[in-house]
Amino acid sequence: MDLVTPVFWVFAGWSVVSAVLCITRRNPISSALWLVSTMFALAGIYVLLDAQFIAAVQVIVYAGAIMVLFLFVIMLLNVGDAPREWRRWPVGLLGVGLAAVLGAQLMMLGGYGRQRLADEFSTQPAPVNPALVFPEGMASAAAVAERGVVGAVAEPLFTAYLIPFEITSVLLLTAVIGAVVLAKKKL
Amino acid sequence: MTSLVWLTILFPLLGAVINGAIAIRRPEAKGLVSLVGVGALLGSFAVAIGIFLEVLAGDGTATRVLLWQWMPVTERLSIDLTLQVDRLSTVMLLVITGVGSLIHLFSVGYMKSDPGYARYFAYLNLFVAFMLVLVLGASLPVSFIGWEGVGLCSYLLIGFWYEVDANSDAGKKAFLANRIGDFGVLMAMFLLWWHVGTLDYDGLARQAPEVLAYAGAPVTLIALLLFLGCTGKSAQIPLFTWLPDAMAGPTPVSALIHAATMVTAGVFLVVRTGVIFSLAPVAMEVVAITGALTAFFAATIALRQNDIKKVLAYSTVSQLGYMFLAVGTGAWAAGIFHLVTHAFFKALLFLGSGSVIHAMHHAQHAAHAHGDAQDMRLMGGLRRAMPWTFVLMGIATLAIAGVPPLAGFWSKDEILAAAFVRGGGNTIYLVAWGLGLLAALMTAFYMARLMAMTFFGRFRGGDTLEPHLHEAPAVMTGPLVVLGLLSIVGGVLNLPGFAGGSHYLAHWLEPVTDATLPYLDRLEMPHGMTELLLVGGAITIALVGLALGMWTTLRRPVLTPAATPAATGLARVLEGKYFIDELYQKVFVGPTVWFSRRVLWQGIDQFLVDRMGVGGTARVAKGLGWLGSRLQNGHVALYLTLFVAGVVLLMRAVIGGAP
Amino acid sequence: MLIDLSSPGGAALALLPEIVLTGWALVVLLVASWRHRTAADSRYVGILSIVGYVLAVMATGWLAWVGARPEGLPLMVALDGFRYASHTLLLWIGGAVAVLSWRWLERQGIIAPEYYVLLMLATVGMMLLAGAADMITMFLGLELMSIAVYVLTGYDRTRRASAEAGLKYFLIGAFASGFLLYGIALLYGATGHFNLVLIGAQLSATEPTLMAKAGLGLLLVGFAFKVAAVPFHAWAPDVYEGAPTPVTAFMAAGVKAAAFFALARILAEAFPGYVELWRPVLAVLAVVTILVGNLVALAQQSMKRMLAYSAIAHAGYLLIALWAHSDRGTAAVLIYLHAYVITTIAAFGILASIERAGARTVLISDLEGLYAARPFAAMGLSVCMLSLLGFPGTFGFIGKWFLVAAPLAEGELLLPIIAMIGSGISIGYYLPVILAMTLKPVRTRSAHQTIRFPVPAKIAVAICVLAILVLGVWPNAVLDFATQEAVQLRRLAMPILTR
Amino acid sequence: MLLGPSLALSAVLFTLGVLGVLVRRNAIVVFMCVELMLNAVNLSFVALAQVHGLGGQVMVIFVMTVAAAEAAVGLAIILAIFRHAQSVDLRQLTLLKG
Repeated sequence: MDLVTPVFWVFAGWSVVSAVLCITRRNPISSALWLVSTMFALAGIYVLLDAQFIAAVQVIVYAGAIMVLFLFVIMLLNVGDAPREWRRWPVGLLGVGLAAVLGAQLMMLGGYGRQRLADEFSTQPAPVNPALVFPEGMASAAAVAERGVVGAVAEPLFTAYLIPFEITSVLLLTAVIGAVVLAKKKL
Repeated sequence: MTSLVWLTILFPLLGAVINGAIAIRRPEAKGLVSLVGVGALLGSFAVAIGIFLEVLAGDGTATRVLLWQWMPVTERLSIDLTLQVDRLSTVMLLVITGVGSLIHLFSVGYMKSDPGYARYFAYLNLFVAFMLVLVLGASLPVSFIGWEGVGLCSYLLIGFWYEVDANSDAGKKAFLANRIGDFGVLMAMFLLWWHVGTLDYDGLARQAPEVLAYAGAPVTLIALLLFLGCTGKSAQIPLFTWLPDAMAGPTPVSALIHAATMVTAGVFLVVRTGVIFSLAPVAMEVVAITGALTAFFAATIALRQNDIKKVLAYSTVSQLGYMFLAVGTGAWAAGIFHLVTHAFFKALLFLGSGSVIHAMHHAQHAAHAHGDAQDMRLMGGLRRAMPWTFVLMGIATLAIAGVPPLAGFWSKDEILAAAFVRGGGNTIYLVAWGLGLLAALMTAFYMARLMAMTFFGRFRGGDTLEPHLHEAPAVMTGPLVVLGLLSIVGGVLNLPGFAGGSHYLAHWLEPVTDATLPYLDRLEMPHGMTELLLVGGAITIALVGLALGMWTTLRRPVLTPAATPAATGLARVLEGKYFIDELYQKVFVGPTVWFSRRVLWQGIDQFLVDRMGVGGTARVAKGLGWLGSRLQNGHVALYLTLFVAGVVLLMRAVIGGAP
Repeated sequence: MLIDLSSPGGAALALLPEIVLTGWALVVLLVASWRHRTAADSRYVGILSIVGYVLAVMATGWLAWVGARPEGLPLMVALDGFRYASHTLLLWIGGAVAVLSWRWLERQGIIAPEYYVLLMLATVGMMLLAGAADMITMFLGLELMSIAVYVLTGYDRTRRASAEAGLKYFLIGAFASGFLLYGIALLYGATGHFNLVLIGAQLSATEPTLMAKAGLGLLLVGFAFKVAAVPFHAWAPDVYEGAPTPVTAFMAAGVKAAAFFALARILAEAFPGYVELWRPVLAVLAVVTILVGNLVALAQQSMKRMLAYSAIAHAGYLLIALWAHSDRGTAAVLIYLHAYVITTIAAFGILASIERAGARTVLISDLEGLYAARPFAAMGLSVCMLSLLGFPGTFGFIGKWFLVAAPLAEGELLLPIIAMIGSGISIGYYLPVILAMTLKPVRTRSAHQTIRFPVPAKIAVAICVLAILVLGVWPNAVLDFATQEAVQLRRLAMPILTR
Repeated sequence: MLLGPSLALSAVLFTLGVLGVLVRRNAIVVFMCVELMLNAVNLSFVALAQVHGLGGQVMVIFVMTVAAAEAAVGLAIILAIFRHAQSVDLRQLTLLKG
């Protein structure tokens, strides 16, 4: 019996409920905590989707580090419940309507299964050797089986994606400089 | 010499740069400014004469002087900065540099006490440079540089006395009207590029007939778009309203830009692209009838103006109408002929009026009086104080009215004869001819009225002013004399057969205009009796108009603006005697003037064009802009909502089928 | 010279300009961290940073000179004339903004030399965005640029307007990159690739699929935001007004140019098979953007806001050239961006010199009588306005000409007409600026007495103004380069796509 | 495999993030909703990586890095505006308009 599907739906329900609570709670701290909850649910789904390393990083970096930063700032600013947190009705209603339409458009993607994707995929001979691009064509599960949980991601990260990897270091440096410049009390 | 044609542009350009520098650093160095400003023009004129002599000796083939590659668009189409010296551009070159030199010289006296002297000459020189680019350009885009440039200079010079807000508004209006026209020219250029694949005048003349079907929709559209540009630049219906307003600038500017050169650029362009027009008979009819209507209605408006420069402004619009009537009938040479003679006598009229205004202004200044120096109701009897000006303006008046043997007679007669001949096969041209004839009558009338109000009768500006009225200095009357001579003898350029000439200008221009012959029936000018009848009729009309104008104006005292209209019993009785006059007034002049004033001027020009058209569009646009600005209320929520609405619509367009 | 991009050495060579600039930025950061207390320190760091741009331009020039081309498929970064052309322009923008900021910052009381470091890193981001051959590199470049520019926008912390502008830009920017990222994910799903050429190959081989279409749409949203196309434009006027003026120049010129370079590359390399899908979208965006940008600009009183809306309108014109989807269109984008960028930098440079410390934003009426007091500044600004207007004889006219010619060559008439109508409306707001400067008297005696125009900024602006005029009548070098060298997007991608 | 359900869940979460951005007034909460959107996209990447290989997972790592960088800068900007306005209510930040 396949256990993955029911577990997936449990996590999916958890994440959606948490997300709804995140955007409806008036207290920013509650919102932040519900967002953390959503991230945990997503981490669970990642495990089901053969992305164990990503799941770990999601918990450690995203839910752990980034959201703590959020909580920290919320506490620092000490902004409590807003007396009227919701946008005024006309704008708010318009927002709900627009989001609903957008959601309906994006939901059409839910009709994709493995078969449909494969059907739509061109079976023409690849124009160049894929190995030149990155060692893909190897699906997540196979890669994990061959190189282990960490190695599966690390391999491409440090070979094919070396340039973007280096760019992220510059990106983080920029963010640090920017945050320091902006947040310092006195320059 | 021909290869040095770029010198004619370089001199004024350098003059503009140097004078501009002087305007910034040492605006008080007026002697130097005059030297540079006038010298640049004289230099250009000298080169122009050299070129003219060379072209005179040549066989009429065009010389193209490549300066450098400008826009190598594709292998097929490369737009170069090339100047074209042929017989047409030589004529324009001579007129612009010649009349330009005289007007520059006149300005030395006229603008002497103006604080913006150096700036004025810088603009004026720049204008000449752009004007020369316009006429010398060998392709539409090169001419377009000049086309836009003269518009800019004109706008700067109209708003030259910027202390008055109305002036800068007039400048803005001129720029706007011009830009509406420029839209037409640009569109025409792109369409030509699209259809024909070249924008060289040479290439167009050769390739356009092969590509564009005779009387087809594309060529008609292109010609009409080009003509839209011409109506903007040359102040024709419906874009004529800016020109009278443009008189806010200094008078020599009016003479140079708004009478002699820039406003004739439209006529020049039609002749230059004559092949295109000749391929589109409908467009030709539109040009002719628009010209005739403009000639007629501008003349009716001029009948009742009291501002001396406004009369001349409407008169210019009217005369430009004649030129378009000429080119619309395919009488290219006649159009250019009238352009040249008009440059002479209208420049003379404007400079003469400038001299009058100058005198009035100085007299008011000396007598510490205030008043409108341009209102003819405050003038009168000036012939005693200003004999030179009086005689010279008289010559110009006879010339514009069409009294032989002065220059204007020959050119106007040529145009009307051409329209009459075309009218034989096409009623539209006959209507145009009739309108032209009536306009000729009114031209004589309002010019006589202008002369009478200004120079005859007694002085109405007040006794304190009268002793201070003086003739202008020699530096101003000198150019007037030259222009006066040209106005008298200018007709020899293109004397018809019966007067002993041989249509010299028409033959001279043949290398340029012959390309249109296959698509345009050759105009068989009338001979013998018909010709003499036409000529006789024209002379009669001119003389009658002049006499009527003099008579109706001088018959009773001109009322100053302050004086209350006298309507006592005796006056009424006396007026009853002038039954014919009244009839004329009531039946003919009255309704026409009423129509032109109420409907055309106040209704169409001021209300429709100004308020609804130019002003209205501007206001609607501003209103929409204001609305958009209000939407920008600073709320991120609104911005984000707008954003997501955009996303939804965009996704709907891309995915399709989805909600 | 063929470069093997799959080897680390080859990648380093291909990224030489970025690496040089990043390395120099680190050097400058070190210096800035030791010397960041006085105005003199700030000036010193500013001069030092300009050296970095010069070095990076030299590196780009070297790559172009040796004719570096990828061995096989361009991985991560493109190696073609288009990239070198865009890099030169972007580096030039970065350098010019550094020059304009020099002394301006100190005058406004902003003494934090990290500014120049962020400027350099933002330039690196722009270069990566414009030169990326891969969605990942492109996304990271975009984020690098954005994050640096968020900070720069809010850099003048003493003014609330600057902080508010930073926040608005940040929130809407992060929101937009969410959409962009979603688009990348869907394209990845539809094709299995991040590489632009491979995506193009895969998409050309199949009928348009839902996932790819949705991906294209979301990607377009992300870029429409960056180029400030209506209706994704609403942030631009507020942010342009609030940001420090040199940063506004950087955004109006650099961010917009980089985004357009990237969009041109994406549409040419990844979506040639989807032309029928994105063309109408671009057409509608262009029309709406031109009309809204020009009309709302009419109602503006503040120079910065007016230029912001004018920048929106210019994005609309550029979309028309992209619509053409031809070599001529790509050349038009290059030429028009050059014209627009040079003009924008000059205009904001002059504007920055007019601003006083702590004063409100410069209104158009504040410029009255500038000609009498500061003739050269007034003439320079007039030339800029005329160039933006597309007046013949200025570089702007050449740009507009090519822009309008590109869709015309494809047989499209409506878009050029809309562009010209928009350009006609724009007289209504460019002209009053010239009018105010030249034809109106000075309002008060003290007006224009506080203008401070440092010599380097003066030189930079003078070069720009001269370039506008000279290139207006003699643009051959630029045109040749754009039409022959730089239009290599399709030429390099096509052989791979059609195989 | 669960490709379709994952993509659908991703769409739902993304929409919820958009909705949150549209209706909330607190700048920090709005930013958190943006983070929710990024998380939703990450789910898509991971789901698609099952089919296409590990590129998608690598991209998730990059997205997390970007999110971290954005968080650092964004929160610093929010701090800066709080110093001026004593509030992070977006409705009160309308100094720039027109």
